[in-house]
Amino acid sequence: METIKQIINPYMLYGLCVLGALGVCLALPRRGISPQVLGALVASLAGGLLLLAMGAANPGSLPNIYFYVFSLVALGAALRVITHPRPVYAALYFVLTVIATAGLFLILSAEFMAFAMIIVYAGAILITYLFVIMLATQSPQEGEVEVLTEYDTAAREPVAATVVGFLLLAIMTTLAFRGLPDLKTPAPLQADSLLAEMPRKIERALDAAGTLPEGGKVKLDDANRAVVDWTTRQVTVVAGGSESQVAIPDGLKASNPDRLGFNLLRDHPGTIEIAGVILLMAMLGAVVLSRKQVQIDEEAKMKQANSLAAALAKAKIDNRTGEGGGME
Amino acid sequence: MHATSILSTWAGLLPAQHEAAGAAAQVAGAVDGPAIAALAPLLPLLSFVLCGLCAAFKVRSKLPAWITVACLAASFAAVVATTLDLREAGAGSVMVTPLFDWINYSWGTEAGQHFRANFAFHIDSLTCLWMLFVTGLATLIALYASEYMSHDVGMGYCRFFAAFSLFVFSMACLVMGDNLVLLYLGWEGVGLCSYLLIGYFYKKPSAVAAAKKAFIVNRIGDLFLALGIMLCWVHFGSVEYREIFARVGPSLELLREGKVDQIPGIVQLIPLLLMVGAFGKSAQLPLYVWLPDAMEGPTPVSALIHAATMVTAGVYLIARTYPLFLLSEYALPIVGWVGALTALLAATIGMAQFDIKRIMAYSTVSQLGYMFCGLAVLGSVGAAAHVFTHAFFKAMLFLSCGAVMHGFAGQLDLRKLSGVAFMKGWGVVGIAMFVGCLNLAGFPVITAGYWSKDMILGDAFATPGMQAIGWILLLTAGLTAYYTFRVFFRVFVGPKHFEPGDELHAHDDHGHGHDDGHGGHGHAAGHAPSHADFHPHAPGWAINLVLGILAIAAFAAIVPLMTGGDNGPWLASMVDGSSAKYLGVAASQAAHAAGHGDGHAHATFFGYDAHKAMMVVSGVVGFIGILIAYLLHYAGRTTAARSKADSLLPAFGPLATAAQHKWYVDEIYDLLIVKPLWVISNIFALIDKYVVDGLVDFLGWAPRAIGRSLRPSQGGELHGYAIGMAGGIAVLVLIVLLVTF
Amino acid sequence: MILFSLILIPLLFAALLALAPAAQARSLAFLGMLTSSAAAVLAMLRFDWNNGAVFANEKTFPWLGELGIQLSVGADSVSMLMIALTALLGPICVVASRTAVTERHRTFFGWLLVLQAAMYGVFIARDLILFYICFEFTLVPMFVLINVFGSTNRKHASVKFFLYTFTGSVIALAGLVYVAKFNAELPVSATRESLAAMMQAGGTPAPGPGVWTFDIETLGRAARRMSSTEQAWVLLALMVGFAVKVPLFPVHTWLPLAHTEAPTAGSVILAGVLLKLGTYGIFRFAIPFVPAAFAEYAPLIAQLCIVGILYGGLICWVQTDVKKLVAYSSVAHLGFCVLGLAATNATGLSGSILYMINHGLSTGALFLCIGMVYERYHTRSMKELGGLAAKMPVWSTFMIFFTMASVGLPGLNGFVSEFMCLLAAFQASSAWGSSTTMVEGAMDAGLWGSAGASTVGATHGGLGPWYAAIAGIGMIVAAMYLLLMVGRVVWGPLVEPHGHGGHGGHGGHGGHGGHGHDAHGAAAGDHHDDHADAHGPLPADLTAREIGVLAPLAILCVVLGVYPKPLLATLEGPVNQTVQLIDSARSMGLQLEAPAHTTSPAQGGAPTQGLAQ
Amino acid sequence: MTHGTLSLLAQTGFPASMAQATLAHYVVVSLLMFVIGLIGFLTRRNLIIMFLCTELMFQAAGIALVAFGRFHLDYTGQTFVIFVLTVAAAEASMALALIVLLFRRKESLSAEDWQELKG
Repeated sequence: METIKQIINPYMLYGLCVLGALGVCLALPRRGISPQVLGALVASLAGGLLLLAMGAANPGSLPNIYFYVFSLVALGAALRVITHPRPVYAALYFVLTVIATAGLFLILSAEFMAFAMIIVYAGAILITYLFVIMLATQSPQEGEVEVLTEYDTAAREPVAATVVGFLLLAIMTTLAFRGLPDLKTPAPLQADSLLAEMPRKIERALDAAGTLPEGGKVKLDDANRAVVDWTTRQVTVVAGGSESQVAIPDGLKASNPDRLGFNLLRDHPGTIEIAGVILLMAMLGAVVLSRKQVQIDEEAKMKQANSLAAALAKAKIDNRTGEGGGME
Repeated sequence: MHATSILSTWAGLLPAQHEAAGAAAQVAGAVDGPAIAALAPLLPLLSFVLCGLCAAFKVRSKLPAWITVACLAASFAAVVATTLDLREAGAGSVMVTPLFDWINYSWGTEAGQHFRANFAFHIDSLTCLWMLFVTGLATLIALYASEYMSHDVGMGYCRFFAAFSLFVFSMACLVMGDNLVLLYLGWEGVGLCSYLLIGYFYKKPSAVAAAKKAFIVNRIGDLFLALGIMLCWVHFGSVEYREIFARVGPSLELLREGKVDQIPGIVQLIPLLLMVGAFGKSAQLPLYVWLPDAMEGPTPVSALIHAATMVTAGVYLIARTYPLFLLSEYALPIVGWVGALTALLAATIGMAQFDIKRIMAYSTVSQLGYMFCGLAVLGSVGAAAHVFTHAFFKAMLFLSCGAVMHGFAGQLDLRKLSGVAFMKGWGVVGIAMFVGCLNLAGFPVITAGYWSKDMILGDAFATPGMQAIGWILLLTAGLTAYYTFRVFFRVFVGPKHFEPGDELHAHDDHGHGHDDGHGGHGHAAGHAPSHADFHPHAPGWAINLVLGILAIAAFAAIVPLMTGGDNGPWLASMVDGSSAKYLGVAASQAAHAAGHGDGHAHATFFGYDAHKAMMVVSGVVGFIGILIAYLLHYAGRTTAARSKADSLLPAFGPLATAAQHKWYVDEIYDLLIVKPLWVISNIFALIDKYVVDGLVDFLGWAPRAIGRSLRPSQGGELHGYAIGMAGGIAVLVLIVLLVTF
Repeated sequence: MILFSLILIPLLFAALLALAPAAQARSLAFLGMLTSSAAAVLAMLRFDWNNGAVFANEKTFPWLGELGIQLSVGADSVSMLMIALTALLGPICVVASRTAVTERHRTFFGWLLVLQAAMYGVFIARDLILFYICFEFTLVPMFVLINVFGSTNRKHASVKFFLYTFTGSVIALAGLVYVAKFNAELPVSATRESLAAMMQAGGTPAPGPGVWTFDIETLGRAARRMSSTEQAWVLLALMVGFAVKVPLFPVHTWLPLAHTEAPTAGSVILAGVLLKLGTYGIFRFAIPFVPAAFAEYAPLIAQLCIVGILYGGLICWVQTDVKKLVAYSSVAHLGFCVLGLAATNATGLSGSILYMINHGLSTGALFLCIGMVYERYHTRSMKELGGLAAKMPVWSTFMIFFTMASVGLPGLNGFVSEFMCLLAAFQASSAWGSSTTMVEGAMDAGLWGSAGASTVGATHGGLGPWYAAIAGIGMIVAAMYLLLMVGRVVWGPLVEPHGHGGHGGHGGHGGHGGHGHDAHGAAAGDHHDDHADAHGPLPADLTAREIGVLAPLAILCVVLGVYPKPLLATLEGPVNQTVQLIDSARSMGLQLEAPAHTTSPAQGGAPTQGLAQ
Repeated sequence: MTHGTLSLLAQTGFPASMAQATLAHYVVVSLLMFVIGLIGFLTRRNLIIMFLCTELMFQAAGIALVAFGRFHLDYTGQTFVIFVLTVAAAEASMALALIVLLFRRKESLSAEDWQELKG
């Protein structure tokens, strides 16, 4: 309990969990009158209070204001995803969630991930979802009021699910908060050593800064790394056989995609392979599954069976062979 | 050897007989009885078997009756022969005729480690006395029944006589058995026969119910009797009379020395238990309720079983185990009070009844009460004498009633019959009835009933502490005289008048009876037209003969009562020569001494000698009773149904109604015992079904229910799995949380 | 070998039956039953009845040597009597089922034969495992008989019967195996060692302490050396198994159901023999194995019996189903039987064994009678049946006769055993003795008025007169319910189920032509052709075959009621032996327990404290 | 979005450190989103929405991964988000194909209509 208290009063945490549970429970769609708006408000209130209450004891270490904006938008949109009776809207709200999450990623200095998220998720996956939703939902006929399907309008066992969910939340937050203060803050990076891995980038920067001698190239060592003296921030440049020390421009450092790329490709090459295979298999699977052939076979079988049954029945009734039926 | 051993074991009576004889010989003082004594029970058994065969071969003649009469007569002869043998052996001698081993086993060589209850017959004068009138009366009544039951020839006839014979066999076992277990066999055997014969008209629900009631009420008594036997065995290590009486000696010594409080409690308890058995069989309070209902049976059965013989088994039991009763401080007074109260209660009920057979039944209960009182006031001779005389005159009364019933199509209501004695062919019946009534009422000097009743009354007043019983009995004597002659004056004399019964009992389920059985009578305008043809059908020769013999016998019963040899009157000598008077005089004196201290002085009746005073007083009381009956039911009677007595009835108010309804005893028993038991049984049945079995079913159901409740979670529903997974994670994480706390 | 043939012959015939055409099933089954009964009679002839305690005709084959399991048979007089009962009822059941079973003859009679073999096996087994296998294997045929040939609720009844009794038996097996394990772990005594060295022919060591064996006698000897706690647990295990089978009061509920649903032959075997497996098990195992514990807990068992007697009896009284009534009466009757065992004296044990036989005869016969009526009217409800005496005089005679035997009328078989059981309970009280040192004795002495009263007929035991007195009420209750049944079904106005009662005047018909079935047949033929078919070729009253089925039972009822002496004589041996076991255990227990009580606190206190610290 | 705002949002490179309290905020957001997704999965019956909810949970996991990576000054967290993205895409393609197939059979998107798939 002591460790949790550094972050939040546990009773407040559990109280807000209950409140949030109540809100979500109310917000879930159900038959008849469902106080969805009220529920959403309560849930947002609980979430917001939770976020505000955390670390209130030490205002200096609070995240910046955009965190609150993005996280509340993300959570509110997520709540809307699970509460909105229309799948299309749910998917669109999910897009909102993705965008807000991307905002959080930005705050976390994960710009590449933020945009990748928007592009891949919001741009690709969600569009696929929308397509499927369109495919799988009958459009209302002319002059017909669109009726929501029953399985969209009524949540299933909202209370039980909410209880289980928020129980899990309470337990997991407790568990997480108990461990968080024990985490050791890692030492700050001493030098941007990753820059040495990118001699071309240094070259381009020197070139842009005009400090690169004509025809000069950054000197590479055996491992194709730029030779940099980090204490003076000078890189050895070879120009026409002669070496010279050139200072690296101040603003130059490895960008987020740089680092990510290095991490991804240098540290996890096998995982990439596996991911590739997964994607390939998914593609094949999707192709196989959505082949029209399957359906035709099924339909054909069914038709055949029906016609056979009809033929037999016919034969039974008027004692004739059911060849005509078989031909159908 | 192997192959033959089982055969030899089962081989039969002969070797076993020797064994038993050998065993019996070991007992001190046992004299081998005459083999002919064994015929007394065996001949009725033979008759039973033959009648059974008749039934099996569907004999449609009177053959079973003749078989029965012949066998019973032969049995009577065997008893007579035995009695003569016994007289030769001398007064007070005891003989044992062993037949074969029955329940006989041992688990050691010490005393009390050998249980022996054999088929062996204990013959002493008490046995002979009882057997004489049992077999004698049975023969006569069988003869009577041969005519009485004639309308059932080919149907129930064989059944009737088979049960009749079986009854006599059982009664013989009861009386002659040489041990208490054999007595118990006879005891229940007569109960069975009573059951079968009461339920003879098995299509009548009332008869079936009465039979069942008789058996069950008797069983209550039987249980106590059985417990008494067990206690007897635990204490004495034997159930055979000879050994019991031999071992009762030390206690009798204590009694004689006045050290009553040193007599072991167990011994004192034995008579208390035996007594309840006697109350059941002899229809005493509180177990008398079966006897009046038992009148559903054919009249000969009522006469023999429910008046003359079986119901006196209780008296016999007490007389037989009299030494044991003497040992207890409480047993005899309880017997006395129960007897007296029963006598009074039954007499009051009898006064208010209209069914003449029922009146006789209550009179029987009442007279049995007399006999118990006789035993209680240390007058076992009087009790035995009353049993003896009562057997004759009560049987006769029943048979007379039966003749009336037989002749008037089942009519038993004394308001619907009048002047029967003066009708053609009914003379013998009338005379027999008159004789019986005189005896029952205790008409002075000339009737045997007077003398035997007198003995009991005398003893009651002569015994210190028993005067209260004496007064009750005296009152009862007056009531008895009244209700007896009420029947006589209403039914047998007066203006001739009769209404036939609705149906003869016996005819209700037999087609041929309907035509001639349904009679009409001029006065009975309300009846069916065919009643006009009704003629009372007068008794035939067999009935008349039997009634005649009995009428004579009822008077002749005085002879053994009053005359005899050196040891006093015959009957008294016979009783005194048996266990009923076993050390009796000394013991009673000792008991008196222990109770009061003033030795041998008899109590007196207002200063007169009680016995002599009673001769006068009881005669006067009897006269008064008869006189009242005359005034109310003969002198004042205008028609069959109406008399002055009826106008007096309202004076008694609810008392009369209550007496007419038998003081509601049946209803009270029903309410207090039967109904609660029925409710409890139903509750038990429910408990068994829902609790005991329910628990078992629950144990079987629980696993299935658990499985069933879990089944939906595996129903292929995605959410089910999901929620299970989420819940599972929650639980797992919670465990981690708690463990790492 | 003759005893082995008792198992083998019915099995052989069952196998033949399975191969034979269905039409000959009945006769083949009858032949098989007769042959096995003949073998039983032969075994009985070879038995030395004078030495009832000696196990005769013993024969042993090795079987599973490693565990010391043998095919070992033998019979003392108790076993022989039970075999006699089985041998009597087997053929009777086959004959009685002649018309009752209308289809699947091979299944019915085949399983009946298998059942017969299993029952024989139980009574002759001298090896625990053989006993247990046979004991359990009786369930399978009975299950089939009830499940396939029972009446409406048969599925439920059969499953309940099977599971209930099976559960109990499994617990009993646990107790028995514990005894075997205890025996195997005993130190091998010196003399035993030399004996164990001498291997038997099959290469297995001779049964004795220290080796795995299931020889009943060896195990009995070993079991008596167990501590009192162990004995109590083993007794509990055994009693659970056997009490369910008997059945005793709280575990009886399978019985009415199974009886009601079973076919007639099944009911007869169930009441006649199968219930006796429980009492036989108590006599053969519970008492000799753990006599001290049995004597100690006998009052408890007796109390259960008494509850069963009264409770079962009163429930009988409110039943309307005749068969259920008789079934519940079995609960009450077997209560008497076990009461005799719980008395732990010679009277009680003899009485109890007699009771097993007598109950088998009289109740079996009652079930037969009810079955005969059921065949004719297809109902067992007392509301629909009544006054059958008018129509079926012969049947009624038998019915009343067996009812009276069941009520315990003296002169018939029921009385002897019932009286002995009650007497045994009555006399079996330590309070009777002159030992005034015991508190109980002193109290009772006060009650009885005098100390030192002579009680020569008393024996040791935990019961007493009150047990007999209260159980004796059961006699009254028995009369109440059985006479109620007779009064309704046999006597009273004729009542028949719808479709039967329509023809003929109730009274007139019964009165005039009641003796012959011709009148009935004619009437039925005239008015109710369909119903004439419905109850087949059976006449109104019993056929010669049916009389032939009932007559031997009736004769035996009389013979055993009047002359039980040979049975009592031959039972003296085993019974007295068992009583000696109990008495010696009791006296040893008294000797051992007294010092144990005084010393144990001192000795046992220290280690307990040490542990606590 | 102005440059200033963007730079405010995205501190270029990794800033020196991140407070534990701040990390706690992200963890809470992630858990909340996860739980919302979970609840959605449990309560909604439309197969498509259920898949959307799984995507929500992926999102939540992504936030946590990125936040922890930031705290530890390690890019592996982001790398894993990429993999998650990959798997999500694969899953989405397969699942949606299946949903389309199922919808063709029963004209319904209700998860409860497919109980027989339990086998």
